[in-house]
Amino acid sequence: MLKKQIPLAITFITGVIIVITFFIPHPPFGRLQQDALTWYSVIFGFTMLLGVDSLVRFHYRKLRRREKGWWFSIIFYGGFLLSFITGVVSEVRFGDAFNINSSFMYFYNTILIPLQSTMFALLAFFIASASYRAFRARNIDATFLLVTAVIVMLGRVPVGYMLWHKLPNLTSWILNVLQLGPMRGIMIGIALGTVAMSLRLILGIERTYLS
Amino acid sequence: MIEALGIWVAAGLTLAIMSFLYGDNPIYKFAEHLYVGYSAGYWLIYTWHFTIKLMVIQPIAEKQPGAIFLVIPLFFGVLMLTRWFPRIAWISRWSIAFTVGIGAGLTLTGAIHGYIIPQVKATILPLWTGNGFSSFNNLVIVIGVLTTLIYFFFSRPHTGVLGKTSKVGILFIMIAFGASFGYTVMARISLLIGRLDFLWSSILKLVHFF
Amino acid sequence: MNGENISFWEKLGKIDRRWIFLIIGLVVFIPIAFGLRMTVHVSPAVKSAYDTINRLPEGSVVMISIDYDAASMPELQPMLKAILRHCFDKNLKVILINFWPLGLPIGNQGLEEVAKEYGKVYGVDYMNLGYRPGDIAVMLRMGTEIRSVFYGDIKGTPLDSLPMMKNIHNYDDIAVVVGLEAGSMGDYWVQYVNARFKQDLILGVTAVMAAGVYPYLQAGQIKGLIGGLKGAAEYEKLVNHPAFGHIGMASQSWAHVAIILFIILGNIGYFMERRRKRGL
Amino acid sequence: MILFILFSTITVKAFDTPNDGGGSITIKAYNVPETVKKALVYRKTEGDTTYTLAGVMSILSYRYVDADSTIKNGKPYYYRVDFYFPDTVISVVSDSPGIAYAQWYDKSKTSSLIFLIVFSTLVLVFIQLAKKDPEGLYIRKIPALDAIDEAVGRSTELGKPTFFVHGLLGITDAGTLAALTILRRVAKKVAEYDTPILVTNFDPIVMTASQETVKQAYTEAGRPDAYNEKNIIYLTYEQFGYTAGVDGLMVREKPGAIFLQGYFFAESLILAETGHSVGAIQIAGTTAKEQLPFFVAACDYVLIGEEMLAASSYIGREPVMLGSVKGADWGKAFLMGIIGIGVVLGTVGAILQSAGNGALMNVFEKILAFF
Repeated sequence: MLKKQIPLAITFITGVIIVITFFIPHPPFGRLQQDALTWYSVIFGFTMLLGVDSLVRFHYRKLRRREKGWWFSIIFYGGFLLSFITGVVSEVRFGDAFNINSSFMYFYNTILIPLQSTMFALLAFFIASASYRAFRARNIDATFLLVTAVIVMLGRVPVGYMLWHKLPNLTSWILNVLQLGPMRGIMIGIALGTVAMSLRLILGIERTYLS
Repeated sequence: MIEALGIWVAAGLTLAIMSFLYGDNPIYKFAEHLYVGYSAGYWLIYTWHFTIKLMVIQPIAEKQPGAIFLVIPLFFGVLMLTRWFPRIAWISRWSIAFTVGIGAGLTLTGAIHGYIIPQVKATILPLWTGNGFSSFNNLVIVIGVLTTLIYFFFSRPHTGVLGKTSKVGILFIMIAFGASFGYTVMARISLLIGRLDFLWSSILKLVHFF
Repeated sequence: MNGENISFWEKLGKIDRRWIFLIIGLVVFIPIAFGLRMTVHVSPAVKSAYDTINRLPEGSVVMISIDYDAASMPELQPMLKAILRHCFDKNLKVILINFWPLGLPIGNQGLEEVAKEYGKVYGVDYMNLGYRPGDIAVMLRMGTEIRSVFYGDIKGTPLDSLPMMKNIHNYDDIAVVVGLEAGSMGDYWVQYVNARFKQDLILGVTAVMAAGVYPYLQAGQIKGLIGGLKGAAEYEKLVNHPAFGHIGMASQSWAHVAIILFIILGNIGYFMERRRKRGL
Repeated sequence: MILFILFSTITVKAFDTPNDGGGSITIKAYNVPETVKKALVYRKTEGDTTYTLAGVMSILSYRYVDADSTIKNGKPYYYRVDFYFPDTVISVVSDSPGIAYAQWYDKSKTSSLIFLIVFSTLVLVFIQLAKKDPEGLYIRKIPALDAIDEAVGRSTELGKPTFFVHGLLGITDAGTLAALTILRRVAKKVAEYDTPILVTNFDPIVMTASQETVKQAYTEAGRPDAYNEKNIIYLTYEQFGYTAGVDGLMVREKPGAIFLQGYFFAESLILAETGHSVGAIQIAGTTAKEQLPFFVAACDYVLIGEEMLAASSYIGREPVMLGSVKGADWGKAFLMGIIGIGVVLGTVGAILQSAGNGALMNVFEKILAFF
């Protein structure tokens, strides 16, 4: 059937071509993997319109139905139009909205940077509350987690050195040796799982969004 | 004046986001909606400039070699937009299938060549290096990798020897998580230091301004 | 559950997390507001970075690469400022270059701020090349001629109309490159520019990246390594201008101690509760 | 005279750069004295009377890869390298011209090809075996996946919505695809219990795939009419903007169950802590190894790395899928075997070498170099 078989065929053909050309440096195949990434970005560019459309409608609905907190949707539109309009104007004026003198970049600096950095900085608080709540020696697994975290935390600041001058050395041994094995094991596992999953997708066994 | 206004806005937004720590409130809601709205518009412009303009329009306008192949993503990109028309929306699955195909192909080769081969190679370590301590370290690394991999065995019950080794594996995993957690604390605190310093110096500047 | 049986410790175990937020906020904020400082011990990796720049004769050119954006600013901006102070103090010439387009305004702001402190003149003592896409390709092409990639500076002024750029063409004319890194550009500086052009290199990186970059220092591929806020504080100490890094280290240490105390208190509460439950 | 002999031992070879798509010639110098300060490479081809500067040769590896855009395949190029000594400059010409070709097979990727063949064969063989004999298949318990039904159920009892929060990578990431499989299971349960769901997306392509997935799940549950595309929303393609938006939705809608699935970055902990504060059961899953510790600390259940990628087989329990998991396990055993043999070989080699016999160590190093 058109609705199911064609997508499966497209995934199969695309996947197989990309895998095979990985081993062929001869043009035009050698660049195919890079080109495929560009193609992906282009499709992404188009889909961005669908995404923004969904978001704009989400807030439009809230406004129209006067849902609770509807007037915040006006703020949403204000922010959206501010970046969109200054972006278009700067793109026309400088030929590049990302020119350092553009109004687009001015608002990037005054609005986006503080919002971004503050949101990121909230992590300092959450990392504290999470350690307080979760780092309890409930069982042997949790104790290992807790003890390693505390050692590494102390070993990275001057206070740790004052407590025990070998603590920084122990910390670097944990980081360079002890945790290396499991991290590598997790990574190899993920890579193997990825390969198996990609094979299932290419072969059409895994078809979450199709059938 | 413009500069002072900029500082006011930036400091105000910083406080607005921080107010979330106390709980949801109208000031946070304001900042959140502004953030989502502004950044959605920002990324639209970003995509236009760096993807559509630099990756599509420019190569075609300059008649770069291979620009003709851009027809392929343009075709699938337009098909994606069929989602706006419910009756033919199913065609957009072709585009999804195409991106999934690209993804599967790239991750398959990438995972093997970029992860599995180099990581396995790095784990093949001699357990005798002529130095007791570094020999011991190599042993710890090899055991860590193998027991962790055992933990990720799915098709057999974790009983007997398999069960015991996978228990060792999970302990190694917990150590790795603890180390990673503790290691990240420093960087996260640095971020807060940066933000509070900005806030404090803005306040000082504004006090000075008046 | 009987309310009277809940001891002080157990209440502590279930404390509203906003108290934790408040304490972390205060512990970080107080050193900043009162300018409290922590004594900083200079590590060999940072000393070596400092010495590399300190040995340069007056008029030498230092290129600083801004490879970060707002997210890593708290860690890398203090490094930028400390290094700029060192360069201007020694009358070295500075060229700024960017490989992260969004780091452009951040780097420029730091440069102008410190240049003003020392009364330096744009185009004579320092300049900013701006950003060109192409990463590795840009790095490699600068090996033959900077003008083959950068036709003008950040404002579009032709390079030849800036007095200091007259005799600067490629890496041969640059004494040291300092890469301030939040991502993979540092690896490229080492693998391409150091390996191919034997360019002297110093890297300043975020705390999370420091362990990964350390092997370059051991292998002699970089002359010095400044890691995280702590590294910035050490550099500040060396240039005798204790600033943000020093204050930051006090906040940092206190915050770590506070978090560890929380963990200990949480565990005491947990064990008290368990003991009571067993007792019942 | 002695100096001349010393310098004349420098030789320069130009040859086609191996394993590439053509248009590139490698120039390598041998027996270069350490006193060389700088080495410049010059190029000349048929019809040129003089050499032109091609680039600077690394004086660590004494190698230069000339990939100038003017180089054509099959045409001879002559090279001269000028070696700068503290007091003099010595020019050496390559003994034969270099000719660039494009190769049809990249030999440096042979180890990857072998592994790809072994692994695919194992997976395919076990899929076939599973089709023939679906009885003997087993998959170990993954508590986080068992908890899905419980979480959606509890959310329904409390009369609260269920949230599904996608990670930050696109559909080219295996973790995102695994998240879609989990979403399908969650959506099916939600449809059965007739409880509200909200799916937030960072990536618009993932949004379209999520819409298709949820639609399919509702159809499967026999309630296609209840599907509403508006519940699967895109927020913004800005890391912390997305975080701020999702946090806001969490504190206002107060979901009873939250699924954080996909590839996350630093925002992982902000999301998980906010989710915890509204009292939701949280089931996280990610292949981002740096973020796993935070999910482990803040969530009720976590799918660790590969567990997430096995989710589709675990949930579906179809023989074909379980067969592929078994095949992948054998692939894992194969790798562990290689590591084991390699380690033994290296250890014995190292011990023999310290006893004066380096033959085995040579074999070991050759094997490593092949990888």
